[in-house]
Amino acid sequence: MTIAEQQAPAAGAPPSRSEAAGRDTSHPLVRFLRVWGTILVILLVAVAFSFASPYFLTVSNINNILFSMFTCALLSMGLTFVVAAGSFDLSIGTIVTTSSIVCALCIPVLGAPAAIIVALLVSMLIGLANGVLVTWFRISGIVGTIGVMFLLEGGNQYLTGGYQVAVGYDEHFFRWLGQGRYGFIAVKSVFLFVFFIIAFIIANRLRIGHYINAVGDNPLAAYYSGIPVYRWVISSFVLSALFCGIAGIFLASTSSSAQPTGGAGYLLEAFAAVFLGATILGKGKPHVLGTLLGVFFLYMVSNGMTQFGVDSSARNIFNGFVLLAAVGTNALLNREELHLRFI
Amino acid sequence: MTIAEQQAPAAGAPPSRSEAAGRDTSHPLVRFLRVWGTILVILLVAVAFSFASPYFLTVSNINNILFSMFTCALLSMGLTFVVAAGSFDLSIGTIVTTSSIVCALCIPVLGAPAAIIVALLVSMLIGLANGVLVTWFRISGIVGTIGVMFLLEGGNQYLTGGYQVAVGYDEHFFRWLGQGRYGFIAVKSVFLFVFFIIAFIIANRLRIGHYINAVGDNPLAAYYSGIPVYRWVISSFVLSALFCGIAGIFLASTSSSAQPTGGAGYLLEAFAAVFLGATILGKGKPHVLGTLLGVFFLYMVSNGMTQFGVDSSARNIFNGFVLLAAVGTNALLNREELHLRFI
Amino acid sequence: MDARPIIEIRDLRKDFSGVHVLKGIDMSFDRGEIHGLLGENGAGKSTLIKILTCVYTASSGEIRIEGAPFHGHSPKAANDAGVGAVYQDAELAWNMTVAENLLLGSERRWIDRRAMEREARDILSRIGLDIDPAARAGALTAAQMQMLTLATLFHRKFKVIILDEPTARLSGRESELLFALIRRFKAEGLTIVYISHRLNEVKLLCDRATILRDGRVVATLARGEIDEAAVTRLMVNRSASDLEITNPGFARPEVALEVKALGTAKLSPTSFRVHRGEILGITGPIGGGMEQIEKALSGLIAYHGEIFAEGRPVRIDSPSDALDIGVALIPEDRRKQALFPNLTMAENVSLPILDRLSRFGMVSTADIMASGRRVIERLQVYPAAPGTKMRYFSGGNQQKAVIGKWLSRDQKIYIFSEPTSGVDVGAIRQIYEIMLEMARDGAAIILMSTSFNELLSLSERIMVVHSGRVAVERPRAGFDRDSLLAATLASEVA
Amino acid sequence: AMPSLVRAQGSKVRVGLGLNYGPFNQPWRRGCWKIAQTVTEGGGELVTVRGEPSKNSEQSSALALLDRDINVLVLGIYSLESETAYIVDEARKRGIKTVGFVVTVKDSPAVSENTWATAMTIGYHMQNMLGRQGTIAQTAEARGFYTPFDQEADMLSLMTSYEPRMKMLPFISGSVSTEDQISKGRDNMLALLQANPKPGSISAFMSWWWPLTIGAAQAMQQMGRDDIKLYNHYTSDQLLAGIASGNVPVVFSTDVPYHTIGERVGKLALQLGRGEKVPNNVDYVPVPTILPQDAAKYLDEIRAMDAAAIAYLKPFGG
Ligand SMILES: Nc1ncnc2c1ncn2[C@@H]1O[C@H](COP(=O)(O)OP(=O)(O)OP(=O)(O)O)[C@@H](O)[C@H]1O
Ligand SMILES: Nc1ncnc2c1ncn2[C@@H]1O[C@H](COP(=O)(O)OP(=O)(O)OP(=O)(O)O)[C@@H](O)[C@H]1O
Ligand SMILES: [Mg+2]
Ligand SMILES: [Mg+2]
Repeated sequence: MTIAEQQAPAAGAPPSRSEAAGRDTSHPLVRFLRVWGTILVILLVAVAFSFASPYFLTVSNINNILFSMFTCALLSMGLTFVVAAGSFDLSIGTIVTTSSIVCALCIPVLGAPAAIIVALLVSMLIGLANGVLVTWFRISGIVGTIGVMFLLEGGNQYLTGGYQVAVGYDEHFFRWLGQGRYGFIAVKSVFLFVFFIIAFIIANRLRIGHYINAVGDNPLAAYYSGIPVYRWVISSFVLSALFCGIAGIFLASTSSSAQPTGGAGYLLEAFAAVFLGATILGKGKPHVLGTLLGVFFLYMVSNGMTQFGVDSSARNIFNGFVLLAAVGTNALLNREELHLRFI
Repeated sequence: MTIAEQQAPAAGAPPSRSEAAGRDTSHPLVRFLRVWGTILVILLVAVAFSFASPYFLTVSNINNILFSMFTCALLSMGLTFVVAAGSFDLSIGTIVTTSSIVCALCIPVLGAPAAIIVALLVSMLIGLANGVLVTWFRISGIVGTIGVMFLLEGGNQYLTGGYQVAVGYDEHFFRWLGQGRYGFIAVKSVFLFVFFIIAFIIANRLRIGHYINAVGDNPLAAYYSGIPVYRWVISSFVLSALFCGIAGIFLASTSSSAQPTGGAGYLLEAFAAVFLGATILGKGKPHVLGTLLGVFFLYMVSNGMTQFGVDSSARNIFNGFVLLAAVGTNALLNREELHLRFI
Repeated sequence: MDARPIIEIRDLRKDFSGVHVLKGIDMSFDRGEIHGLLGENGAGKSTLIKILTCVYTASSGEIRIEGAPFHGHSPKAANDAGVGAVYQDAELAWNMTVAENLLLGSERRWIDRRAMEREARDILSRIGLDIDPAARAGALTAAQMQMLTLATLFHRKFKVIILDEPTARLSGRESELLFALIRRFKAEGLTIVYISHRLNEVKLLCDRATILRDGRVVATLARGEIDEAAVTRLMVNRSASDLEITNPGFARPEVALEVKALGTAKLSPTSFRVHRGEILGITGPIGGGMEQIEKALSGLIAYHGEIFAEGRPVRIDSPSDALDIGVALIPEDRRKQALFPNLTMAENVSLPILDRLSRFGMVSTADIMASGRRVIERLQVYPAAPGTKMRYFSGGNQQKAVIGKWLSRDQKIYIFSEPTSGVDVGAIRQIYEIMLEMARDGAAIILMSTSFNELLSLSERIMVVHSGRVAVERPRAGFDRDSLLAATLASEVA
Repeated sequence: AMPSLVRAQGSKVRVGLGLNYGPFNQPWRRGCWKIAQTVTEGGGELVTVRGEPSKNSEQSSALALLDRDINVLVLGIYSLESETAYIVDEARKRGIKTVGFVVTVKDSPAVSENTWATAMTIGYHMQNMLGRQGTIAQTAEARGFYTPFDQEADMLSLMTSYEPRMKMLPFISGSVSTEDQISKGRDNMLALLQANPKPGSISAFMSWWWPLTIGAAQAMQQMGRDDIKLYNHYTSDQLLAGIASGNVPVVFSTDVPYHTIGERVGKLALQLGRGEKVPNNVDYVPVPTILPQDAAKYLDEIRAMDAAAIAYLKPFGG
């Protein structure tokens, strides 16, 4: 493999420094695709779907996609912070379950608003535990969060006895969160947008997001710069757990109940979304906008396939192909000359 | 200011450094625990189990543990190579399924030996595809192997139509692989040992293992040292897939059939085992012996709990605690002054 | 002005998991002085300053800052107490911009990238650095990266600034820029602790210098007492004249490597040849194109033109091609490009020769350890523990290992890029001896260096590359220090 | 009641049973309860190990039980016949008899739900209710994950294909039980309704597995669709509560009678243990049907059984 630097060098003429400096002289199409490649694939798939089905590109269907992707989107946005900080959180799915159980159990006792706060606090506490294990206790993020996942699963079963925890149908405010709508638009879709904005601000405009990125980029450099690395790694776990906690509350609201299991199934989707999202806009590192688009893509494809009624083998094959295509277009045109990152 | 010579160096003599230099003089117990901590926890748990249940520490039960862990052990040993090379393989579980399906489908046509070879070749081809995606196609290991996983799931469904593929009860040789026994010892347990030895030799005695470790440790340095980085990353994926392929064949043999789904469930176990194994013997990086012990630990705990009869919530909680304890003892006594790795 | 020392260190001890590294350090830094910290590789300099800035915690001992006992637990605490440092193993957040790196840790509450870039541009221009604040840190050249790590210190309000081998990756011109900055800070009353293996710099800059050896303070010298002979004797217990070396000329008639019209995007077609046994020195301003030769010959960048190895035309499209042809590269940025921090020292040095060590595809651990021990002996790597992970070695010992890595593989052509940066005076001589030995045994050596001493001691011919082309190429005898400097500088004017 | 104890020592028949139910399959616990009760009250002794609800754990439990000096081993639910063949062979070598619980077992008698009849019952109900015309769709867990559902879905498709005025849309895959299946069911149904917006464009929807049914009901409510007849197979207390309260508009449901099956399996186990000659037949048990008005009653029964099951199994590690 050669690091093909620039194209043909102007023979003879000594290259002047300023000219080459930092300027990207590739073909404009390549440059365009590097940034927009993944989004282009997403759009192409969307266009194909809307040609194939007149019902695909409707406000109501887009709302349905947003509604469906809510849980996964929140999980994935939370996970984005942890991955950005350079770790992994495999307990996210289970935190969703825990949060919804805690919330559903507390509602009859404390009322919905207090129950929501308790559920969020519990989630954040779990995130804190994850963070402390991974930093002060020096346990690898993968094993540490799997351990916490087991603990939570045990706890969930203990709390519920394996049965669902019902939320009263008279909890109007609480059920409005996950079930309300304004015309075609679900309240949940609006909240998704709100939480995205919050996540975006945290990630891009506040110091916490900035430091989380710095720590993930190079913890040693961050540490040497006087940044309390552990604090930000822990913060990323707390943020992640908080987003899972929110997802759990909305899940309980949408279902008018909390289920003893199930959340763990979101894990793979969330990882796919975060790492797919990392290629979006050619950033090469996780970012919340990319993650959101990644989740949207996954759920859009799923929604489209269900509308068409493809059988499950064709469906999986299509899923695999579009996923690889979406990531591949950007990745292949990566501006990094030497590609040596394999995760 | 005067020359404050505190220790007149013996002129002429080459600079002598103190004897103790480079020698670790910490408390012997700490030194012991750093290396043996995780293993100690494993042993303690085992001892506790054998006090609690007379059936636990019997040849037959140990054989049962080995028998049960076979698939997970092979998957995890394969995964160890990929993680050592600095990537992730999430398609491992599905490769097991694919391999067993291919093998079961081929047996009636080609006979068992040829079917085994075909299944292994197909698995290695899948590993090759994973490796090429992650290197030449520059797709992140996580998304790339999730994409391949989808493709394989589709393929598995297509090949089987969602039905199980039976292996004739008259395939004596083939069924011997997964079902044969010598007295208390299953043939499969013996094979587990053989495959471990092979993996161990590949990882520690052959060049490929050294190169994979080097590439995983610092791909740039490996590249600059003239090591064909991509070749070894691809090799690690091929090795991983090959081990999954073997696991699939034995699974088909044990089950006298191939199932259209199921392998994906091994994923989390395999990751837990690899990262738990990394702490074993205080190495701090994945190694096959550690992985094998890690798998053994997970299955031993599961087996012990089964013997005991605890309900599933207590079971999960215990699982979580012993996992964290096993990793924690080593991790806390880590000789690292600065701990800045969170994965 | 307060006459008390700004930092006092009393009986400071440090062991890493039982390995004793600092064995009772007593020293102090005065207000407004530039204090040199010297010592052989592995003496404990970096460890000492990392304890001062709380990267590591001391095993025992006391640190006082401005008279008050100081107990911090993170570099942030040290920063807050007014002590800042640029470490030997400093790194940048590679995916962040220059501005973000520069301001890391002192951002405002609301992150505004434009404002940060403006602020960064301001700081950079005050320092006199010409780097685009919006550039990605990972895309900078090695020298720019080093200057940027230094720049991160200079805009913060520190009372003491510690620099651990800041010039190891800098060329003369950039070093000058740094010295000017250091003097400016001294004038403002700051204390500078300056660690370097370049004794002339220490002599030039420092008011006092403390010499460490094997974890103890050997001596503290005042400005007038700092001379190379004394320092060398105190550091490595040898006389300076012992360390001088010259190349008697081992060049043979056979040509080992010939390039014809070799050009890259930043190098006009260049032709030269290196004979077996010959050491060809190449120098020039950083970024002037000399690295292009190194990169092209080691397969790191695309080139055009022809390369002949022992008369045969060859293509070098990757480092492994280079290896097959017989070219070994000892790169400049050892930590990123040459070291495997989590592999043992023995594994590191045996990596290029695994194919030779293996029998029937099997490599024995004993053989790997043996090759580690050979390198330790030849280069006096310290500690002499081939089974220790590479990252536990001191900077200079890591550099020795990088060089040692290629010793056992008899390549035909060696490209050394700044082989002695960060290496102590004693080891420099060992490395030079080894290079000469290799030349004597018939290897062709291309030495890329910005150290004139090094070039003049080792080379048989010297080539000056600037503005993307070869400006001068003459036998060693045609140069002395001044003319070499002139040739290099002339290029910068051109 | 047991005149001929074949065992020379006259000791009790020891029946091995893996307790592999988990939080999402209480019905399986009812089956285990009945097995335990039948065996114990019939003079046998129940030997249990506590596993997890997974195929791997189920087989490990069976292997562990082989070492517990049992006479009869109950095999069940997650593994298919060929997957447990090696356990049966091993059991034979030790003189242990085997019996299948909701699953067929190599060379052994078994009691199972009648999947074909289940689909037929539902199919006839649907055909009659729709006047043998209209488009229907169905969902279940991912194909290949739980065979009874696959059998039932195939059967319903087959029945529909013989009705010229009825059409079956392609099968909708509903993920697996470790995932959030209520959401999956909801998402799938939302997409389906979106693609078939005209009232009456889908006449009936069959869901083989209760969480998918709850999800589908939520989607229908969300899209304001009450033109679709919702069918269900396999219930839970949650689903029944939903039907009883009118929030889940299921028009007809069937359920797997685990308790009945468990009772028969318990009897078979005792017979096998006593050395009686039992033919290797599979006893297919008909399923109970539940109309909306019966849901409340059925729910009460189930709750009572669950409570009894929990209490009864506690000493066995359940
Ligand atoms: N994190 C660590 N763990 C274990 N040993 C270490 C660690 N860091 C340094 N050492 C050991 O401490 C000793 C002193 O190292 P240090 O880096 O302070 O040397 P130095 O004087 O800076 O040398 P150089 O000039 O080569 O940079 C060395 O023997 C080194 O091997
Ligand atoms: N991976 C990269 N992506 C984008 N730009 C790069 C990359 N690597 C280097 N550059 C740019 O190419 C230019 C030359 O870099 P290079 O490292 O080749 O310089 P150099 O000649 O080695 O200089 P120095 O002597 O300072 O190391 C720099 O301006 C740098 O910004
Ligand atoms: Mg140092
Ligand atoms: Mg350079």
